Amino acid sequence: MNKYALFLGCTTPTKVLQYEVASRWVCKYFGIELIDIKDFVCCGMNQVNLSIETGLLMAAMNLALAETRGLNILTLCAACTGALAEAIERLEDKATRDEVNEKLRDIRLEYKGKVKVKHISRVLYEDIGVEKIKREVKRDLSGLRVAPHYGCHYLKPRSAFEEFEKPDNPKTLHELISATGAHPIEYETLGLCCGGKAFPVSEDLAHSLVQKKLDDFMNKEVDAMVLQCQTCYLMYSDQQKKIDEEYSKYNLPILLYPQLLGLALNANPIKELGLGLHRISPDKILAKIT
Amino acid sequence: MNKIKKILELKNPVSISELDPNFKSEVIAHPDARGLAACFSCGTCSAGCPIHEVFSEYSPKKLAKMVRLGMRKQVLSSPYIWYCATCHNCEQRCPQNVSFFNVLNVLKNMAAKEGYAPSAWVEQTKQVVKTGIVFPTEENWIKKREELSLPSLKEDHPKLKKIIELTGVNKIKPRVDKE
Amino acid sequence: MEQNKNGKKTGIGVFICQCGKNIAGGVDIPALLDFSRGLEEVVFVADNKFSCSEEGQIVIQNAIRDSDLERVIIAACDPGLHLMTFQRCGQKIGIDPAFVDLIDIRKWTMFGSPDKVDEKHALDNAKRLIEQTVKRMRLRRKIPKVTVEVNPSVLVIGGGVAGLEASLDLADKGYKVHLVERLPTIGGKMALLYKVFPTNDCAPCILAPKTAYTNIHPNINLLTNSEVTKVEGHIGNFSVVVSQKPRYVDEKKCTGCGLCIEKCPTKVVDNEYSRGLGERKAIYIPYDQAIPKKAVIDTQNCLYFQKGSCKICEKICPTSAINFKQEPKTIELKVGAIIVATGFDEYNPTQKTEYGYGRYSNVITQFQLARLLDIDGPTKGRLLRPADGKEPRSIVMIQCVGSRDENANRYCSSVCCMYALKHAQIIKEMVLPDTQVYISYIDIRTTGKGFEEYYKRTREIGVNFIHGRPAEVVENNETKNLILKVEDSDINELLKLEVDLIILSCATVPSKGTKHLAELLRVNLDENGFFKEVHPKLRPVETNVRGVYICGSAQGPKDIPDSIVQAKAAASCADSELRKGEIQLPEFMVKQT
Amino acid sequence: MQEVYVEDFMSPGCVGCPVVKEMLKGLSEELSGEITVEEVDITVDTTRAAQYGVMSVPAIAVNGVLKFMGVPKKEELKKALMEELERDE
Repeated sequence: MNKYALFLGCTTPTKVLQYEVASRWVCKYFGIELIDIKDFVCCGMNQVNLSIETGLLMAAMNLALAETRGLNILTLCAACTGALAEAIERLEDKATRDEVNEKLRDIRLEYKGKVKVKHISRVLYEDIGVEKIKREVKRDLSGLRVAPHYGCHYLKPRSAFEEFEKPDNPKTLHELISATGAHPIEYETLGLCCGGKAFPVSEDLAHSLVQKKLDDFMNKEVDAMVLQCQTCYLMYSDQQKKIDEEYSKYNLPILLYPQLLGLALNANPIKELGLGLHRISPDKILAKIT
Repeated sequence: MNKIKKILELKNPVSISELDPNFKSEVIAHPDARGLAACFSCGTCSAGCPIHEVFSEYSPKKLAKMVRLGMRKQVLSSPYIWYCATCHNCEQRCPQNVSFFNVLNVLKNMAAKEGYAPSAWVEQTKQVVKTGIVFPTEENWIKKREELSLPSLKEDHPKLKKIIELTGVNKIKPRVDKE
Repeated sequence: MEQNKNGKKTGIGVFICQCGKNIAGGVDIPALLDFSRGLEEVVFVADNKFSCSEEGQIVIQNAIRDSDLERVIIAACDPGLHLMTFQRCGQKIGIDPAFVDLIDIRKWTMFGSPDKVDEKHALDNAKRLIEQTVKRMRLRRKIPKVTVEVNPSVLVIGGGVAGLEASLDLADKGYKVHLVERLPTIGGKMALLYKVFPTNDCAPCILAPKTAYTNIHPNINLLTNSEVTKVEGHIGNFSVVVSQKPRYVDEKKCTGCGLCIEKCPTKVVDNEYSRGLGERKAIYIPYDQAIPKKAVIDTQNCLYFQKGSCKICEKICPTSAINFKQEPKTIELKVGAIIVATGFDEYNPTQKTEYGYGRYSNVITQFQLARLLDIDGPTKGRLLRPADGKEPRSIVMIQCVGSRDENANRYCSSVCCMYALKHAQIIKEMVLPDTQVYISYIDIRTTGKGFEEYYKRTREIGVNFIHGRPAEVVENNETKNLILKVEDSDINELLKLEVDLIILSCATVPSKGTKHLAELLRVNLDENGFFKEVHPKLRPVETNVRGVYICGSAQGPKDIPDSIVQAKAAASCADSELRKGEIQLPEFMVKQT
Repeated sequence: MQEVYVEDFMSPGCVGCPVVKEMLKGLSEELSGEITVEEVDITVDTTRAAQYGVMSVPAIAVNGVLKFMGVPKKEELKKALMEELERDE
C-alpha cells in the first residue's frame, strides 16, 4: 500500500550513509516499501545557479523516471524535496511542461504531471501518523532534550507545500519527536538556515551560520540536535567538528530523525541505525536512554 | 591630495553613464524575475536573510535596487550574488510577492554567461555529467555501502549527459579573477 | 449632411469627440467619421474638439434641430461621467433621454489608461462599438416610465460615527430615520479608540454628543442588536425586514443601574470592547457611555441559558426588567433610501505567522493597545503587557501588517500611520515617558490636514523611527520578551531588537457580514470586498443601485474626518432624491416589486 | 425580416447568467430574423444597468426595454423575442 520510489540524492548515499541505513530500517518497520531506481540523478538544485533550465530539466527527468513506474517519490534530503516539489509546481504549467518534454524526448522520457514528492518525515507524519508511532515506542527516550531543525527546503518554497505546513511556525518535526518520547525544545534560531548551500563558495560564511545556531543551544541543556536533511547534518556535524578543532566548545551530538525514531523502536544502534558512522560520538545520548 | 585619497579612498557618485537602462527590462523579461518591478524596498528580504545577518555586503534589498537602477556591471560581477544559502526566506515573506530567490538565480545565470561563475559550481556541473551526482566516485564509500549491504550506485548516466549538453550549461567557463 | 442609403427611419446622429488630443491623438477620427456615415439610419456625423463643452453641446443641439435627428450617439468618454450631461443637453431640445447614448472610446486612446491600445486596434475597437451602438439605438424603444411616490424615510445600516452622522443629518432635515446596529450599543469602532488624531481629543467625549442625540432624536428609530435580513423594492419605496435579537432585558424597564452585572457569577473574556484583554459578565453593559445604556445577556455564557439555573439577575433587578422569555423580533420597514455605514474590522494578524500574533502573548494589535491605554479600559489606562502584567520598557510598532501585501490586502489602510503616531504620543507623553517607542515602517503617510505637524511632533517627543519592514519576531521563552529582526534602510544595518512589547498596525478590512449585506442590497463590492462606489472620484457615495448610498469605512479605509464628510455627502444624496416627493422610474423596475 | 437587439445583463460569478447566455444562443439560432445579443457586465457598465433599473442579474432587455429579471422560462423569452421580430412599424 505504502510504496515509494526512494530518492537518495547526492550526499546521503556517499557521505551520510547512516541516514540511508536508518531510513530504510524505519520504512521497513512501518511497512513502507521503497523501490530503488538506479537511473535517478541529482535533483538539479545546484545546477539552477548556472542555468534554471538545466535544473528544471534534471528534476523533470527524475520525476518522469518515477512516473513511468507509477510511483510517488520519497526523499531523504530536504533540498531534493524542495527542488522536486518546486519543479512539480512549475511543470503544472502546460507550456513549460511541453518545453521540457521536448528535450526529454531525446532520452525517451516524458513527464505527464502525475508525481507527488514527500519527505520521509512527511510520509511518517501523514501515512503512518503520530499516534501510531506513539503506540510502537519500545524504549524510554523521555530523558532526552533535543533541538529540532527542519531544514529550509522541507517546507519552502512555501507555495509548493501549501497543503502540508507553513514554514514560519512549523510543528511536524516537533510532533514527530514528541511521539518518540523525547522532548523537543523551543529555541530562538529555529528558522535559521544551516548555510550548506553557501558552503561551496564561502566556508567562513557557512561556519558562522552553524555557530550561530550552536551558540543558541549553550546553557539550554540540549542533548542532541535532530535533523531531517543530510546537508544540514554535514554542516552541524562535520563542520561543527572542524569549528571545534579551533574553539572546542560544542561537542553536540547530531541525530537524523529516523535514527531517533529507530532508537525509540529499539533498533540496533550500530547495525540498523548506523550510529557508528557519526563524527561526533552519540555515546552521551545512548548512555542517557535505558 | 594623494595622501588623503589613500586614507579615505575617495569615491565618486555613481554616474548615469554607468547605468544601463536596459538591464532591468532584461532581467524582468525572464518569467522568474517578473515580480521584481513591484519591489518597494521595504527590506523584509534583507531583514530575514541569514547570509545578510552575518555578511552585510550581501543584501537582497540592495541587489534588487541595483538591478532596478541598471547597475549591470556591479551586480553581475559581484562575487556576493553567489553567497545565497537558498533558504527562501526573502521570497516567502515578501509583501509584494517578489520571488527574490528566483530573481537571484536569473542574475546568476546571466553572470555565468558573462564569465563570472565561481569554479565550485562549474566543477559541480562537470561532475554531474560524469557520475549523475555532484561528487566523483570514491572507493571508500563504495566499500562502505557494501559493508552495510546497501545497493550499489550506478556510476554513469549517459541520458543525463545528453540533456545537459542540450542546454549548453556544460560549456560555461569559470570566473578568472585577476589578482 | 447626406441622406443615408437606407433612408431615414429613426434619424441617428453620431458625434465623435476628439477630447483635445486624448482621443484624436490615439485614433484616426476621419476614418471613424467615414465609417459611421455608412451605418444604417445614420443621417448625420460630426466631430468635435470637446463635446462636453458649451460649444460642443450647441453643435449637437443645432444638428438635432437642423437635421431633424431623433436619436443621438456621442462617442467620447465613460458614460458614468457624462451620460447625464448629454441626456440633459438632448432633453433641452426635446429628445427623450433613452435616445441619447454615450459610449467610451477614450479608454483605448488616452495616455495612461489601463486599456490603452495601439492606433489600429483603437480604430477597430471604436468602429465595432459604434456599429453595435447604432444598431442598439435603431431598435431601441422608449423605456416606459412611471411616477412613484417617495417615502420620506431612510434606513441607515451601521451605528458607527459615519452612520450616526448620516442619521442625524437626515433626521434634522425632517426625515424619519431607522438606524440599525448589529451590536447592543452604538458608537462603533470610534468608541474603542480612546483618543483620536490629530487633536488627541478623547474619543468618547466627542462621540457622546452624537450617540446621545441619536438616542433621543424624535425622528430616529434606534434598533440595536439588530440585523437587516431582507431588502426589496426600489428607490422611493424599499421594503426592509430587520431582525432584532432579544436582549432578555426589557429596554423600557432597565435603568442601567448595573446591579445585575455586579451579582452575575459568570465572568467572560470580553472580545468586543476590551478586545480580548479584559473581562465582562454574562449580563453586561458594553461600556459606561454605551447608548442605549441597557443591559444585555450573552446567552452563550449565561448559566441560565447554558445549564438552566441561576437567574440571580432576575431576582436582583429592582425594576424587574429581566425577561428570559424574550423572543427575536421581526420588524418591517418602508423607506425611500438606504445608507450603508457598516464600517470595518481589524485584520486578523494570526495569518502573518512570522510576527507570532496568537502565539506570543506580548504581540498585540493597535486596537488592543488602545484598550490598554484607555482610562476606562481593562487596565484602567495602565499599559501592562499581557504575559506578565509588567510595564514595558521598550515597544516596537510594526506598520503595514496585512496592508500593502499581495498575500493579504493590496491596499494601503490609510489610517495606521496616524494611529501608530497617536499611540506613540500617548505612551511618551502620558503613560510611560521613559519607555522607548520604535515605529518600524515602509513609508509614513500623513497627508491629512494637520497630520504632518502631528508626525513632526511625534519625532520631537522622542519616538524612534526604523525605516524597514521586519522579517520575523521570535519570543524569548523565559522572559517572554520578543526579538525582532529588521533592516533600517537609512543606515543599511540589520537591527536585532529585544523588546518587551510588539504592536501590530493591522490592515482595516471590510466588516463581517459585508458580503451578505451586499447580496441583500444587490450592491457591488470592489476587488477588496468593500462597497463599490459608482465612480471613485466623482460619485463616491452612490452605488449601482439607485437610492442606496455608502459612507465611511464600508467604502474603503478612512479616518474619522473623511467618514464624516462622506456621511454628510450620503445624507445629502438621499435628501436630493427624497425631497422630490415623487420620482420617475423605469416601469419594469416598479412592476417587479 | 425584422431585427431584435438583446442586452444580456450579467456579472462574473453569477450562477444564472451562463444559463441565460446559452438560452439566448439557442434562440438566436432557432428563430428566423436577425438577433443581436450584447453581454453587458453590470460591474463594468454600471451606468447602463442603472438606466434600465437593473437591480440583479441575470436580466434581459429587448430593444431597449427591460423584460426579464432572473432566469426566464425559455418559452417566455422566445415569445418576447418573437413579438419584437414580428412587429412592424
